[in-house]
Amino acid sequence: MSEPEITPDLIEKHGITQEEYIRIQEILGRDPNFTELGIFSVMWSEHCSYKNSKPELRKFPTTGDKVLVKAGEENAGVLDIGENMAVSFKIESHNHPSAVEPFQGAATGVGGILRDIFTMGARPVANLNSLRFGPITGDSLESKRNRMLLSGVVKGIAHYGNCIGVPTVGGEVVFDPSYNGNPLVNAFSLGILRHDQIRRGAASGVGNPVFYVGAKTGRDGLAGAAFASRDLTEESKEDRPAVQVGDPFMEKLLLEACLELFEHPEAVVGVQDMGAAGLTCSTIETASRGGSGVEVDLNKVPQRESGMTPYEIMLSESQERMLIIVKKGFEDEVRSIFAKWDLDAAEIGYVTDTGKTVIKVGSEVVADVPARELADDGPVYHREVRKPEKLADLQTFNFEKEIPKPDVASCSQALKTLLGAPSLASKRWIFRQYDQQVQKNTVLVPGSDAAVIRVESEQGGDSRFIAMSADCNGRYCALDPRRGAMIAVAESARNCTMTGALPIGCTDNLNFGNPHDPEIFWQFRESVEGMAEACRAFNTPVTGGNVSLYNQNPRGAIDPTPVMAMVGLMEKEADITPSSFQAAGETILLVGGFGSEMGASAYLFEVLGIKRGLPPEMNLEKEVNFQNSVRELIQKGWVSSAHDLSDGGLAVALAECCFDKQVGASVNLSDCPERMDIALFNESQGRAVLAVESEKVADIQEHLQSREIDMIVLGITNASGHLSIELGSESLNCSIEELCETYESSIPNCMVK
Amino acid sequence: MKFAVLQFPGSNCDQDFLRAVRDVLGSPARMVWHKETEIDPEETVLVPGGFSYGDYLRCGAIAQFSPVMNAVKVAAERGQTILGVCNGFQILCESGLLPGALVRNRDLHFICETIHLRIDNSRTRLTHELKDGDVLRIPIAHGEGNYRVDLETLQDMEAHGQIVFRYVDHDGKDSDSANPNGSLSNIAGICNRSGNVFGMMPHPERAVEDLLGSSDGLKLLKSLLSYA
Amino acid sequence: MKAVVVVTPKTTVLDPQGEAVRNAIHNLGMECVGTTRIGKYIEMEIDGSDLDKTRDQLEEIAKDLLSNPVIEDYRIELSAD
Amino acid sequence: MKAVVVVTPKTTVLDPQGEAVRNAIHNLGMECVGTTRIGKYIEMEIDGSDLDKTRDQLEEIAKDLLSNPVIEDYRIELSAD
Ligand SMILES: Nc1ncnc2c1ncn2[C@@H]1O[C@H](COP(=O)(O)OP(=O)(O)O)[C@@H](O)[C@H]1O
Ligand SMILES: [Mg+2]
Repeated sequence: MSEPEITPDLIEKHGITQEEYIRIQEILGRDPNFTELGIFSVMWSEHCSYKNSKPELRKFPTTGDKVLVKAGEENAGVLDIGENMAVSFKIESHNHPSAVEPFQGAATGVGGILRDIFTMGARPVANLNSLRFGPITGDSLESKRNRMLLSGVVKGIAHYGNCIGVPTVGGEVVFDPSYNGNPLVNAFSLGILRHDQIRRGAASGVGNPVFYVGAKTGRDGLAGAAFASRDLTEESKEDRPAVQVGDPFMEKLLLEACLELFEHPEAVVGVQDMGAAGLTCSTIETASRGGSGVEVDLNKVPQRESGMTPYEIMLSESQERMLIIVKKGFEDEVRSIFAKWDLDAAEIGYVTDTGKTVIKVGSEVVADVPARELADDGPVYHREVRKPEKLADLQTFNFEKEIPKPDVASCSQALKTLLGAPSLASKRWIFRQYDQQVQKNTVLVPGSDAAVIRVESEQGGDSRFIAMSADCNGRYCALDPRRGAMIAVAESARNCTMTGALPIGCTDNLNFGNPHDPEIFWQFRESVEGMAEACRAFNTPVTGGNVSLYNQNPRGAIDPTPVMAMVGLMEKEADITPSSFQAAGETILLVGGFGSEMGASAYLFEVLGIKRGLPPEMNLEKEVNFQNSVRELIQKGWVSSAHDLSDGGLAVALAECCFDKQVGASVNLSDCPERMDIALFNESQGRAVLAVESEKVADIQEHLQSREIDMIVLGITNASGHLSIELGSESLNCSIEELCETYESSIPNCMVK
Repeated sequence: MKFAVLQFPGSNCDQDFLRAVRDVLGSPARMVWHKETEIDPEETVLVPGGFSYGDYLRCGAIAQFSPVMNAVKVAAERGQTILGVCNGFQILCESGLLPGALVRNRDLHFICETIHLRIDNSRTRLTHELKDGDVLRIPIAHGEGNYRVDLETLQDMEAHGQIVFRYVDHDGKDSDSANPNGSLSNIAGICNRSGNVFGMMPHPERAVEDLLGSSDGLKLLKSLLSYA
Repeated sequence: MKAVVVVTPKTTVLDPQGEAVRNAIHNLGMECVGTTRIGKYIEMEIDGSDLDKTRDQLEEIAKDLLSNPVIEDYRIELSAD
Repeated sequence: MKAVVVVTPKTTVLDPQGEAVRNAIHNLGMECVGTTRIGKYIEMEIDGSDLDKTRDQLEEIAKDLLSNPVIEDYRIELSAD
């Protein structure tokens, strides 16, 4: 077999720098061959090695008394939730594949994150998704393209999740021009397992067989490397798709077969999914974690296409495959379980004690590389940072000076504009396409602050409940990445808190532009530090995450988008609290004060077209105290509904509270010292609207006073069919049906175009 | 009476159905793997939702040839009760046990939401604990639930009380806006001429606990139980 | 041998997908497109050389599996290469 | 005029649907069926008579709307009747 010669050009095309190549020569004690070069290039890519981000990621808190498996140790972290049960969860991006083929890109994103979860031994029970697109309103080519992307991505997520039978219970979607041409698709999955079911991804026990299970290997996902193999097969790049096609049916079989196999812990030594860099990454990581070696024969790898080279097999990113290290003597058990599910289970090699990953074709060695060095001794870069020059100017914005005071009519119009802005409007068009209820544990469906699912005890105890929410305000992060990232943590925790849950841990997806640009790397570092500080304040360790860099379009980088997905725990069913008003005749409270900050707000952006100012202040101590206090009120059984204030401030929150059960509200903001537009739309943090029985108001007041938290009695829910807000001598009065129509029809109206 | 819940590769409501009839209804129940070839004469067969064989080609097209479907046909001929829900409904249509076919939803989207369902024939094994015109709240979750049948067959089905459920608004009217998927005549569920094979798109097994939004589905499952 | 089975929705049956595609084509400015119907194009490589026998077998498969006679028609093309 | 656009998955791209159908055909006893790929068959009625212009327009539509060149190929057949 003739392989291309290793030339400087070939090395460069693999994205390997001069210094990195020298490092490779040191590690091997010789020049790499072509296959080995490919192996190094994927293992040392940003995607696998985090070479640009690692030093920053070390700043995240990762430990805590609930942490059973820490970030970075395995495919996903695991947290204790009591009753001998645990949750494993993680978020992952599929931004670039989704830009090219939205349906398959998003679908395989979901498939990939699901594999991370069941590799841990957990059954996936809930998915979230966090999405960003350019604007979908209007008739420009760009917005048509954005609508196509949104439509394809949602269909892809639905296709995979619905088919495999994991409910998609929530998420977030934001539209902003910075995502034109570079949509973000971040998929989150959460699984549950007993403590004794936790699986590890280590290859240990010399002589133990290595099994390959699942789909056959094809030339999927090789386009990035196609240049290099073109000489080999004379095929054009066209025939080498970068985008893989997902097969959720295959994954469902793989999931069931794996979980059935894991019921026999004595048979399984280690498990590793084949994600990015497939066979390369899985053989090297299992060997590295086990402090062992692995030897495999590529002739035994099930192949979908003929004539694949070792390079192609090792670098293929075919989906729905796993590597399983089996205890010697249990081979037949494994084969029979996979046969039951009509799946390939091929014994492709065995564990050694050489510390090396050795790849053979029959008896010929085609690659021989030290596992631990490849996995752990990759390059690490400390990138240059520089605060963006124009930032100070963007942050300077005096709202009251620059924006003339509006009248009630224009505030009322602004409320409609906000509710009808696709970023704030109802996401029903999206989540209606997701099966939200399969597995029958979804208690709070999309539309509430956080989704809540039930986890039944396997020991006959009471069920527990898990809340989860994914959040990030990219506009805040663009204007102050540190503060914006803190707010992402605070908001996702707040959403969990509103349902009655205690945040216990989180996973993050850091979506940024090109890290070689010092201004971008400054955003990255600021965001990580902000997130880390906030996670410490909430005592929510980061159990894992994902970094996606190089999110750019020709006009520049995306707004920094560090997405935070928070997971919360509730021990009592009675604590589960909806976000919308449940009945007429309840007292409406505003907890946390009137607020006043308008910088970077949705009002500025969606109504006035301005993206400036400083995002609201985030006092972590205050925020944590606020959330703890609201949770205490909920646990005392005093709260009928709780909804936090975020985009669009109080007015939008009140309207949202009215929609679900079509409950009216009459509130009085006359005591607010601020201008009417500020009173209605400011986004000061740490605030919520609660509905409570009127007899409880005094107790609540006392409780909040003792916690030094402001509480304002705003008004009362009613059956008027209207939301009316008194503002001094004037009042704003809107039909709920009309507001709801604006809120519900916004995205559907865009999408029929 | 026992419940037998079929399990095809790609079924994903099989466990949900089992939990509904075994844990909530408290009836004996077992899973039946698609390669099995026997169904007991006293069993009521539940064909669950999901994406059997990935729903490739057409929903239910490949599953109709699973070995267990021969046993289901025998059971149907013996007069045993068979209920297909969602993908189960599609499989029963594909295998010819029920008339008609289910095609892509009118708006081409998968739709998951809780809808209102009217009982249009309360004299069946599945509905005898309810009254004609009763309205239930039950979730749907499907991409291909648009029921199609030729007009002649439809009239025949009407005449024989085979239209068991229709999509309605909350007042019980079968308006076009209450039709989530474009089904002919708002049809949500049917039975065969002998009244022992049922198919419906809504998921009664998902509506068995108030905590999860509705327990109306229980009324249907209880009917099955008390018929036997 | 090579076989192609083309499965198309019956003309009497509503084809929402075809409708949607026609609308999308109109939006792209090609107004002259009328009725649009979307079917399946199933391509198979087949071992053997007995065209007649294969055609008979394919008829069965197309009727039972590849199409649903309630809503679809099918057509078989079989070639020796 | 009548146009048919046939959109098929690229040969190197995984076609899970084709795989599943091939397995089902084998189970029905027709083992001689090999690689099976499933595409879309889009039939359109078209007003007008300018074959060349229509073909150009269809090319655009097929490339931009009816297929994604990253994973699919297409073929256009146009006839005057
Ligand atoms: N992509 C999505 N998938 C599923 N649900 C979504 C998606 N986007 C938004 N939602 C749901 O819509 C509701 C409102 O979302 P959002 O406005 O982001 O809430 P909040 O302001 O409380 O964070 C939430 O329940 C959320 O889960
Ligand atoms: Mg919220």
